[in-house]
Amino acid sequence: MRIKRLFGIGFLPVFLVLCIFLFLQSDFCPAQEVGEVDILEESSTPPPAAPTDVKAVDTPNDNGHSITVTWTLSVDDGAGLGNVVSYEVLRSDAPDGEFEVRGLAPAGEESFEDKGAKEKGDANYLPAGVDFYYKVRAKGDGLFSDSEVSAPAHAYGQWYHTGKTPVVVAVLAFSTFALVFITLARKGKKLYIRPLAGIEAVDEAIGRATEMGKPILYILGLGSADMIATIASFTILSRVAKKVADYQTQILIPCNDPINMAVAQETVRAAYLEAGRPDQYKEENIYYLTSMQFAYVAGVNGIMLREKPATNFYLGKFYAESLLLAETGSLAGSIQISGTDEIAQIPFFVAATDYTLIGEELYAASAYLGKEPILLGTLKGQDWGKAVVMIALILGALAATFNFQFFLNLFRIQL
Amino acid sequence: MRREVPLVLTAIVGLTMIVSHFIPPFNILKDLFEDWFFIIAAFAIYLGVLNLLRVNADKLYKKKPDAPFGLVVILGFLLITIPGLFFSGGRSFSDPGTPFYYLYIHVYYPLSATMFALLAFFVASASYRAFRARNVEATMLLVAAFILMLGRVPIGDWMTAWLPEGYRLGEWADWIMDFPQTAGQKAIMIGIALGVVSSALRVILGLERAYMGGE
Amino acid sequence: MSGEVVGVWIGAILTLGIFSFLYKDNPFYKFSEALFVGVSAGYWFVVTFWQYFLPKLIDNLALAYTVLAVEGRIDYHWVYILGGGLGILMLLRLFPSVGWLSRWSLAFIVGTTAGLQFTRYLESNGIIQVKGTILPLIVGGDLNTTIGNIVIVVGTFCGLIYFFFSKEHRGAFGGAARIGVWFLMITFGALFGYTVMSRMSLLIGRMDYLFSNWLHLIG
Amino acid sequence: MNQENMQEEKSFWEKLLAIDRRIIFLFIIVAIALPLFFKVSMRIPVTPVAEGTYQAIENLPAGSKVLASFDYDPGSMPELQPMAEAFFRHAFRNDLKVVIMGLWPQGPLQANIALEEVFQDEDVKAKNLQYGVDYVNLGFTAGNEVVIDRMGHSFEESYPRDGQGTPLSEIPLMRGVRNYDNVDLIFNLSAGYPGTQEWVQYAVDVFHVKLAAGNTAVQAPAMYPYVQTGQLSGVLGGMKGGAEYETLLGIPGRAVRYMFSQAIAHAVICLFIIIGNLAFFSMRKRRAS
Repeated sequence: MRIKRLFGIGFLPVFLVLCIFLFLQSDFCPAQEVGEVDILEESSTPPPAAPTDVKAVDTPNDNGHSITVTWTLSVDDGAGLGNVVSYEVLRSDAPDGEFEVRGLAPAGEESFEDKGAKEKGDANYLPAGVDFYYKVRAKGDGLFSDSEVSAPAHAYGQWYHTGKTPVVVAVLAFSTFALVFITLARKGKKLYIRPLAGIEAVDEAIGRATEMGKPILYILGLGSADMIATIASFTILSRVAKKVADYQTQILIPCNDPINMAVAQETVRAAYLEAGRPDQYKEENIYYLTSMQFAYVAGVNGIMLREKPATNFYLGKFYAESLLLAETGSLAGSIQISGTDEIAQIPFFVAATDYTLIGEELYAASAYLGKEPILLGTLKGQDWGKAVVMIALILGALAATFNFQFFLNLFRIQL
Repeated sequence: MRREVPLVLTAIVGLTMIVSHFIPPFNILKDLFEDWFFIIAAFAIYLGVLNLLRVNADKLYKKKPDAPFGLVVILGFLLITIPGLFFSGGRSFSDPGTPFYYLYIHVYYPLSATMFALLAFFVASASYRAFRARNVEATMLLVAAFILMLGRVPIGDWMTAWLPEGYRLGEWADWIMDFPQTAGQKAIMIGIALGVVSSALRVILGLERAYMGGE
Repeated sequence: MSGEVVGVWIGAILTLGIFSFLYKDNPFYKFSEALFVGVSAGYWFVVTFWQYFLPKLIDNLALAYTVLAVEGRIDYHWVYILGGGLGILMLLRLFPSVGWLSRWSLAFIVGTTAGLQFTRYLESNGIIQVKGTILPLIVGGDLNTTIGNIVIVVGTFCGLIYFFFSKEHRGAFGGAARIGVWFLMITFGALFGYTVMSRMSLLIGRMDYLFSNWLHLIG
Repeated sequence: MNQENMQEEKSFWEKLLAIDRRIIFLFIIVAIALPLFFKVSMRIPVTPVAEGTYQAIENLPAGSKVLASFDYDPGSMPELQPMAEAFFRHAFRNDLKVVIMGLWPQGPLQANIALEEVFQDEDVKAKNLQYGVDYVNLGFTAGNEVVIDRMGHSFEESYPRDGQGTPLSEIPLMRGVRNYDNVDLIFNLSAGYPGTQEWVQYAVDVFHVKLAAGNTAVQAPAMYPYVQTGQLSGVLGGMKGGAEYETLLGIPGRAVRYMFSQAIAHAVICLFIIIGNLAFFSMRKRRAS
């Protein structure tokens, strides 16, 4: 404890000085705009004809700060002289003002999105609500010609993204399912839940560790708290930790991410408290190893061979390290329960561990282990969601076979 | 304060993020929150590093049997951080030619690539242990793996050279990847989407709150 | 000996250290492992500092300060102070008496993730996948695609049945779930076999490093 | 007697099932390491997409200039380095001039590593190639696809000097090379972004230059559509693509050797699976009877 505090107090001022020093040393400079020089050459061949019908409008479904420019191709693009190489889009705040190049579109393109930054002070700032004028330059072989200047246009933000309606409908539908079944569960309606082998094995696995007097190893995966699989793993950890506290076994959690370490510490502490054994909680068993994938594996493999845990849990986000961990664990003779939503890694867990929670089962696990009716209600909601998807699947296949375009359009999402 | 503030904060931030998907002006918050996330992570790394150094310093201090290796961890850490922070040209620290780059190429990279390469051995031992035609399900897994393994190297095509073109092992492998594999993958993906939605909802509604700790 | 040659020797020795793990745990592996953990933690620390801490926090605040000093107005970038504040709350974990404040930062992170992934998964893993499964069951004149499309639609349908939690797998429903499991098993087998190739490539790459770059046994 | 025999046999299968995994590891090491020492030229079926890349280079007349962009890092070495070596062998054999560059910081270094290897060849040595005349390494420039676009106007804008600091105007090979109009082919080795896709979109589509590529196995299938439309002459996919290239070239090198290891290793794994299952079934049969 003393070492920890010493580190903490001594560290902060050192850290601040370090930051200031490093900042001064670093070459801070805002992004530089790179100008482009066009080489004009005297030539006997005529320049490509200018594009026509240049229009500028606000880009729909955004938060402002973007204008879309469209034009009709130059007659020399692909046909005529055929010497158009690209189009340059230029912008000015006055029709007769100075035009600056905003971007480039290859020949054959008929539109360009002039995307600006939304922060004042940024070199690329494009204010909303200010009128701009555009022209389009057809370029080829060092020669160019400009279109007429467009009518003014300004960018403005929209309050609803029209392309996302299917997502809104889905969000509302699934939230409703979940809420309805949570309410029903609160009222005491009994819900049937089919048994899952991986979940049933949890108690047995913890019991085995107690009998053998060996610790349990819990791996949260390679994800950080920015992944739902990791958060799902935290919720499972809280159930597992409570059982571990009940059985009075030790749980080891080497973490690959300091935030995961902090959350895991909070979770396990709370679980021990809930089990009525806060004195048994050992924070030093939940520690940071390293954030780099294979170094983390090397470290965990070492722990497995030296501590010989009775049971290993691998729940969360896993990548190529899945099999390295699972095979070493089986070498060390541990019972292993795994689960991930990373599809490419599920096969390795299926092959090398004793029980595997496949995809959605990982997300259902904490509800299964908690056995609280409210959480089970959300599972029932999930099933209703699946039923809707399956109906859509069948109807969709029929619609596609008989070419009912209307149905297909229901799923159109604009990104 | 200890329990309520975090729960309310989770709910507000979560709902804001959901809504920002449909309301373009909220995008600015999405970007901002993602930046904050990185900032928090950048601070958290100090927690992690201190924890690592403390655990290993403890090994030395208490003269545990693996104390020398604790020292190696600490020295390894200093070996790369000191040049990386002070002697590798500031922000261009990872450019070829800097000491940081040298350590990356000659220490970090070989270790990492070798650890990754151990997979080849474990793929073999896992196949031997697990690929048994115990029942129909296991047999299907086995057969699919077999076809893909042989179909991706020239052996597969030699073995089936007597078949007409278009029906050789390589083509079977492609067919399995294109159709049944796609179907299985889609089913898992859709299931995951529903699982994520339901888990996220439980977190935002505060039904799962264990990770917030006790009093 | 040039730096490059020394580097190859270091790399080769560490490579052997990791490989020795295949025989059994030994001091040589322990050394390589400890060095690896230390160096990689340091690597990540340095990268985080230069690529996240500095650009995301300090640069933004410096920009805000520059605007204030030069133009005398309060800039949007000052909001990054809040992000920095949440970061500092994390560091309070070092002091047990105020450590609970770090839960605010954790709550912020968990909330952001839950909200962001909610819509992201629903859109890209849900709706877009369903849309991709909407395939014509009969394609005139193309037997291969016809069979393939039927396989995809039936496989996805049965696979989803397997994932039902609140219904017993019995009767016709159980039969469909069983077919679903078959599809999942074929998927797993195929993905396993598919990956074997790239895993072997990695080992070949390492072996070649040892034999050519280090020992020069292979020309 | 009979009973004793049975017991012995039983224990054989049992032993086989519980085989120490170190024995399996040993087999894998041998299966991979041994073939590396043999110069076996395995017959490798060549796919049309790989042939496209080979033909694009093969069809260039002697003295043509090829711009080679190395867009990968050491992580993709096992897959892309054999292609790099085969490319240089091919180019020097056909007396092509090579301009090396990189959109990834480590790319041009990978090119140098490959060159060192290729210069060991007797045939290449005999040509007495000179830096600045037969090949040049421009180095790395930051800016991703913007670099590609700017080079369409002028190489000098993105690369005022080569990797060694010599101004381009003083390099004999670069005399008369202003932009893509003055090179005959772009060859790109890519492991992600920026890479082949960017070269197609910003160089081929805009400046109508010819492009051939080699990619990692993961990325290659995504490039097939470009080959189909002709925007890309061909693409080599992963280690197998490298082996195909070497086969076409008639100089079996690393990739063919690698492929031999790969095939043997796959066969060994399959053999182990078969043995495991034989043991499993004979055990079960015995138990049933």
